[in-house]
Amino acid sequence: MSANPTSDITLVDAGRLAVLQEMRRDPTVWVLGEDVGRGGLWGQYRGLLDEFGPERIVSTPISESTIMGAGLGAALVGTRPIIEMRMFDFVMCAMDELVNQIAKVRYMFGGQAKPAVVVRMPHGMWRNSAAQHSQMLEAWFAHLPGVVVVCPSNAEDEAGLLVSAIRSDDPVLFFDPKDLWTAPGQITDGEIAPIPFGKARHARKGDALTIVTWSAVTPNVLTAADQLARDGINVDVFDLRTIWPWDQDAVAASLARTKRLLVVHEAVEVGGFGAEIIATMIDRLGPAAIKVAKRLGAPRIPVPFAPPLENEVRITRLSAPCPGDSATSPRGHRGAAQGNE
Amino acid sequence: MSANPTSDITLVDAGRLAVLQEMRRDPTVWVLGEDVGRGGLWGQYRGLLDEFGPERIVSTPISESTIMGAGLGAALVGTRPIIEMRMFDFVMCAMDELVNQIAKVRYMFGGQAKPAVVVRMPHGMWRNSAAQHSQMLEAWFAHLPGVVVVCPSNAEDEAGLLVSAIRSDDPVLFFDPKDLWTAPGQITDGEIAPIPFGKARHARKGDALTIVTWSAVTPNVLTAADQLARDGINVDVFDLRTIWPWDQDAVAASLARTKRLLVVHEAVEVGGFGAEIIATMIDRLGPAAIKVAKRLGAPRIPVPFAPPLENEVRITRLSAPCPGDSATSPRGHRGAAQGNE
Amino acid sequence: MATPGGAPAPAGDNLRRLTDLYRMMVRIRTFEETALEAYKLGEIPGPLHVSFGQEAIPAGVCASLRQDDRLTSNHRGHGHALAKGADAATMYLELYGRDGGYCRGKGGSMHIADFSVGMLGANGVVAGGLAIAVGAAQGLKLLKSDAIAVCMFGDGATNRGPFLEALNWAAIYTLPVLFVCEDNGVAAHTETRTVTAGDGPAARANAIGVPAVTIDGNDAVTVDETVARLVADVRAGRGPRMIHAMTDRWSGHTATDAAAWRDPKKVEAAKTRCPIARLKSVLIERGLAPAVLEEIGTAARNEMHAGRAAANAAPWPSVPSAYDDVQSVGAVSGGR
Amino acid sequence: MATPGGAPAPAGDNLRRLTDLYRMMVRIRTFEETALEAYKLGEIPGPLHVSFGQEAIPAGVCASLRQDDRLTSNHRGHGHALAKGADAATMYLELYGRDGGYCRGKGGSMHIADFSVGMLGANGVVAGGLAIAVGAAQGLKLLKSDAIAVCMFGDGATNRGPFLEALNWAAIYTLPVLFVCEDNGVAAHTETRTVTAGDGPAARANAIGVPAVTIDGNDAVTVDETVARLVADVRAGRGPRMIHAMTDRWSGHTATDAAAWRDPKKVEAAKTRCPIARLKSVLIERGLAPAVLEEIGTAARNEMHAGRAAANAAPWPSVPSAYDDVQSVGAVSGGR
Ligand SMILES: Cc1ncc(C[n+]2csc(CCOP(=O)(O)OP(=O)(O)O)c2C)c(N)n1
Ligand SMILES: Cc1ncc(C[n+]2csc(CCOP(=O)(O)OP(=O)(O)O)c2C)c(N)n1
Ligand SMILES: [Mg+2]
Ligand SMILES: [Mg+2]
Repeated sequence: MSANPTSDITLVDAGRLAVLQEMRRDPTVWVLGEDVGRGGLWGQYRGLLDEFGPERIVSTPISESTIMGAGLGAALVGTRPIIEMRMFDFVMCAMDELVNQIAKVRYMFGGQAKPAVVVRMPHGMWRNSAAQHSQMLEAWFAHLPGVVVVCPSNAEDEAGLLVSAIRSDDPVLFFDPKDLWTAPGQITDGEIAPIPFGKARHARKGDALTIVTWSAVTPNVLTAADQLARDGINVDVFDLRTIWPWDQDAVAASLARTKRLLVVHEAVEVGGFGAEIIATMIDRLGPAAIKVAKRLGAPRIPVPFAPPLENEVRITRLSAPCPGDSATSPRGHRGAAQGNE
Repeated sequence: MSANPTSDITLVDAGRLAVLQEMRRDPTVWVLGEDVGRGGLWGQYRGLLDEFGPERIVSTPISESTIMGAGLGAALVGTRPIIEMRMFDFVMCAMDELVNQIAKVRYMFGGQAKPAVVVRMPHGMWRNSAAQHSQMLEAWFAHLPGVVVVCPSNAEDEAGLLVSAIRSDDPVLFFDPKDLWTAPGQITDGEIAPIPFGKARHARKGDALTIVTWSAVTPNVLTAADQLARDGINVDVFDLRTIWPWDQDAVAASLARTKRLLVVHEAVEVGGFGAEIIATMIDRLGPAAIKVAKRLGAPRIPVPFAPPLENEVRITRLSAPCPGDSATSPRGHRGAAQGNE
Repeated sequence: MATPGGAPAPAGDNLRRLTDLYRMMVRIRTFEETALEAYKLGEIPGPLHVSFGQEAIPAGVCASLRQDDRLTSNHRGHGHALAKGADAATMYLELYGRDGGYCRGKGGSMHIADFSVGMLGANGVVAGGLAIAVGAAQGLKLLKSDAIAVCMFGDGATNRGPFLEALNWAAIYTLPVLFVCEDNGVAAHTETRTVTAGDGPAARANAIGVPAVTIDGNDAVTVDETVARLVADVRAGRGPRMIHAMTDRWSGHTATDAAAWRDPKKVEAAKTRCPIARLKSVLIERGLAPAVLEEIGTAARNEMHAGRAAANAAPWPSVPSAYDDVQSVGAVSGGR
Repeated sequence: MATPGGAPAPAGDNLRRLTDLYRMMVRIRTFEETALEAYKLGEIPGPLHVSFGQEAIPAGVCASLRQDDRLTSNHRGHGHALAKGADAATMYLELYGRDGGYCRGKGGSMHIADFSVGMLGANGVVAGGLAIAVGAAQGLKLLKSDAIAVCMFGDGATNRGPFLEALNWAAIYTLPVLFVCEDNGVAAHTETRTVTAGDGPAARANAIGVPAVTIDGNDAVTVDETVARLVADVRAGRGPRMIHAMTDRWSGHTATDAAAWRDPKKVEAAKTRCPIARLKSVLIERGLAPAVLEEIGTAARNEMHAGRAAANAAPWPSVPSAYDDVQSVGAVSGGR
C-alpha cells in the first residue's frame, strides 16, 4: 500500500502504538477502563502503565455508566480521554451517558461543550462468546446525530484511524474488530499518520460489481474477491473504514460504472447500515441506473454459542448476486488473542 | 372504519381502556413505572390504582434499570408486566436490561424463558422538549433480534395493538406517540379487539404513489394525501403500525402497481427504518420495477429547543417526489396533554 | 456570587457576605417568579422547573466557589446557573429560545449552561450530572488544576445507579468533588420517602466512602458555613465530600403541574420555612438597613423584568443555525 | 441439594445435612475440574469461569431453598446451577454446545439455566441478575406464592448501579429476596479493594435498607446456618436480606487466564482455606466414616466423567435450530 518501509504487526499492537504515540505527543490524552492498567482485556494498552502511570492509565471499577460519563466530564475540562469499554455489549450499561450526554452536549449547549472523547468498543463475534458478548450494532450510531462511527478492518487502518480519533474534537465511536485483534498486518514505519474520516479504502479494483464492506468481515470479502479475480471476474471493493461519515462519492462513482451493488456486513441484515447505503445510492443514482442492489448480513437472530450455530450467523461465504458463488476460507486467526473474558 | 358503533376518544384514553380491559381479564397483568399510581405522566393509567391497588399499579423509584429488569424478572415467574418508561429517552438508562436481557433470554436459554413484557416508551417531539426528551429511535429495535416493535398512530390502533402487546408472549416495545396523546379519535364500542402485529393499515387508496409511514407523522401524511386527492392525485398510504414485523406484502403489492415509493418518518432519515423498507423493496421487486424510491425523515441533528428550530426537524411538509409539493397543516393538538415533565 | 479567580471570602458572621448571599437568593427567586409569569402567558416554550423554597442551597454552595470551579446541575438548574455566575438576561434569552441565549436556542430551561463561568450544564436526565462531575474533577486533577467540581442533584437521583457509581469513583481516586443533594422530599409526583429505603442519602454516601453531612438547607448561614468547610477539604485534596441539604419545593414539578395531590397544609408549612425570609430576619437582627434589603429586591425585579422584556423582543435564531454545532466531521447541512 | 417442594431440613449440627452439603461441594469442584481439563484439550468452546475455592456458598445457600424458589446467577454460575438442582450431564451438554444441552447449545457455560429447578440463568453482564431477581420476587409476591428469590453476584458487582437500585427496590416493596455477595476479592484482573471505597458490601446494603451480615464464606456450616436463618426471615415476609460471604478464587478469571499478576503466596494461602477440606475435617471429627467420604468423591468423579464423555460424543444441534426461540411473531427463518 505504501512506498515507505513497513513492519509486520497485529491489529491489537497497531492500535497500541497509535495510543502510545498520541499519549507521548499530547499530555492531555489518557485512558480509562477496567483492567487497562494490566494492559486491557486484549493487550491493547500493554506496557502503557509503566510509561504513563496510574493517572493517565486509569483502571476503573466495573462502573460502565461512570466510565462513559466521567470520560465526558473530563473532556469538558479540556482533557482527551480514551474511554475503553472492554466489549461493545457492556456499552448497553452506559447508553444514557453515550446517547443522551456525549452525543448531545455540544449541540444542546449551543456549541459551548467540546466532547472530545474516543469510545473504544471492541465488537463482534469472537470465540463462541454467545449473545451477550458478540453484538455488532454499529448501524445504530450512524442514526445518532453528534458522533463519528469508525469501523477499521486491518492494522494500518486501526492505527491511522485511532490517531485521527484521538485528535478529533468530535466524539468518536471506535469499533475495534475483536475477531481481528491478532490478524497479521503491516504498518508504515515511523510516525503513524492520521487517516481522514469518511474516506473509503479502495481495496480491490474491478468493473463487475461494487462491494461495500467494513470491519471484521472485510478479509473474507477480499479473499472472495481474489478468488473471483482468478476466475477473471474483477470486483470493486470498498472498505468504508467509517460508516459516519461514509464515502458516498466513491461508492456512487463505482456503482455508476458497475451498476451492481453488494453490501456485506457481519451485523444483522435487517435495519443494518447496508440498507442506508442502498437507499442512498438508489436516491442518488436513481433505480434505473442500477441493475442489482443486495445486502449480505446476519439473519435477525441473537448470536448463538455452539460453533455450528454461530457459523450460521457469520458471513463465511458470499452468496448471490456475486457471480461464481464461491466459498471463502474460514477464519484462520481466532486462536491467540489475549482476551480472557 | 368499523361497522359497529364507535365512541370519540383521545389516544391516551384509548390506551388506558386497553390496559383496564386486560387487567380485568388477566390478574397477572400489572404496571410498573414512575408515578403510575398518580395516573402516569400522561394520564395513561388514570384511575387504575383505585381499582387494582398498589400491588398491580406499582409506582417506582427513579430506577430505570431496575424498572426494566424487574419487569423481566416478574415475567420469568409467570406475570405479565407493563413496563412504563415515562419517556423513551430514559430507556437509555435501561438498555442493558432491554437489549442484553429482555431481547435475549428466550434465545440464550434455549426457549426456557418467556419474556412476556410490554415496554411502553412514549417517544418523539412534544412541546419543545429539546434533545434529551424528543428522540425517536424505533429503527434501532427493528435491528435487534428478539423483540416486536409497535408504533401506533391513532386511538383505535393504540388500543388494539396494546391489547395484542399485553397478550403476546414476546417482548413488545410499544412506542406511544407523545405528540398524539390528545389527538381526537374513535374506538369501536365494546371489547377492544386485538390488532395483529405485522398487518399495515391501508389508510388511503390510490395508484399515483405508495407512501409508507407510522407513528406521530401519520396524520400529517394523511392530510397531505387528502389535499392531493382534491387535486385528483390519489396515493396509496400504509400506516405500518408495527415496524417489526412489518407488512412487506402489502407494500410490495402496492408498489408493483404504483412504481413510486415514499417512506415518511419523523425519526432521523439517515439509518432510519425507511432505508430498510427501500432496500427490501429493491431486493424484492428489483430496481427495474421501481421508478422512484425516496425517504422523508428528519435531518441528522439532535432535536433543538426553539420552536423555529424544532420545526425544522418536524415533518410538516411533504417534499419531492410527491407530486404537487403541498404543505400539510401544522400540528394542531399539542395543547392539552397532562404531561408535566 | 462566585469570586472569579480569587479565594473565597471567609464564611461566618460577616454581614457583607450574608448580604451577598441574600442578594443571590432574591435574584434566583425573582428570576423564577418572572419566568413563571411569562410561562403562564405562553411566552416561554418547553418544560420549566422552578425551585421556590430551595434558594439557600445554590447561593450558599456557590459562595465558596471560584469561577474556574465546575458545576454540574440537573433539570431544576436556574438557581445553580445564576449562583455560579451566569447572566440572567442571557438565561432568559435561552428560556425564550431566542438568538443570543446561552445555548443559541437549542437547550431551553432544562439545558442552561454557561461554560465561561464553570457551569457545565443543566441536565434533563435525573442523575445525569453525577458521572460528568466526577470526570470533570478527574480531568482537573490530571491537569494539576486546583479547581474543584460540584455536583447538584435531587433526592430522587439517589435511587439511580449513578449515585452509587459516581460516589465510589470519587472516593477511590480521591477526587476534588463536592456532591450536593438538594432534598426537597419529592421527585416529580412522588414523595421520595415512599420509594427510598434505609437511612437516607448521607448514610448511603458514608457507606460508599464519601463523608457526608445532613444540614438544614433552608438556612443559608448553615449552608454557607458547611460548604466553606467542605470546599476547603475538597480543595486541599482530602477527597470528595457530600452535603445532604433538607429543603422544600413549594410548587409542582413543572410550571404546568398544579401538584393537586400534595397536602396544602404541608405546602403552607414549607412556606413558613422560606430561606429568604429567614436570612432577612438574620440580616435585620444584625442591623442591616431595611433600605438595603429593599434596594436588593428592587434591583432584582428591575434586572429580571429587563431580561424578560429583552428576551421577549429578541429575534429567533436563524433556521440554518439548527444545523450548527452537531459535530465537526460528518455534519449535515440544511435543506435536507 | 434443593429439597423439591418440601420444607428445608433444619440447619445446624446434623450429620446427614452436612454430608449432603459436602457431597454438593465435591460435585461442584469435580464438575469444574473436569470441565477445565476438557477445556484445555479444546473440547469446550467459548469462555469458561470456574469457582475453585467458592463451593461452600452455592451449596450452603441452596441447602435451605425449595425447588420453586428462584435463583439468578452471574458469569461464574456452574456451582449455582448444580446446587439449585440442575443436572450435571445436561450442563456438560450445554458447555460443549451440543444437542440436548440446557440451552440447546445457544448459551454455553456463561448462560447455564434450568428453569425447571428455579435456576433463572447465569448472566454475562456483571450485576445483570440483580434487577431480574427483585422482579422475580415481586412477581412471586403478586402471585401470592411463598417461594422466594435468591440473587448471587460477586464483589465486582457492588460497584455497578444495579446494586444500589435493586437493593433499594427490594427493601421498599418488602420483597422476598436473599442477596448473596460472593466476595472473592477479585474482579477479572483487578483486586476489588483497589476500586471499592467505604466499608464494603454489607455496609452499603445496610445503608440502603437491606439488613446484611458478613460471614466466612469458606465455612459451609456458617453459610448453611446463616442462610437458613435469613431464608426463614425472607420467606416469612420480613423483607430482603443480604449475605456478604468472604471467599477465595484460586484460579484466573477465565479458563485461559493464568492470572500471572497474582501473588502466588496469596493464592497458596487461599488454598489452605479450602472449604471442602474444612468441611471434611468437621465430618471426620463428627465421626463420618472415611469410606463415605471416599464414596462421595468416587461418585462425583464417575458422574462428571460420564457427563463429559456423553457430551463429547453428543451430536451438534441442527443448524436450522439456530432460528428457533427468537420470538413468536416476527421470527425469521433460515437460509437468509
Ligand atoms: C432518568 C430519568 N428518569 C425520569 C425522569 C423524569 N423526571 C424529571 S425530574 C424527576 C424528579 C426528580 O426528582 P429530584 O431528583 O428529587 O429533583 P427535584 O425535581 O425534586 O428537584 C423525574 C422523575 C428523568 N428526567 N430522568
Ligand atoms: C457490565 C459488565 N462489565 C464488565 C464485564 C466483564 N467481566 C466479566 S466478569 C468480571 C469480573 C466480575 O467480578 P465479580 O463480580 O467479583 O465476580 P467474580 O468473577 O469474582 O466471580 C468482569 C469485569 C461484564 N461481563 N459485564
Ligand atoms: Mg426532589
Ligand atoms: Mg469477585
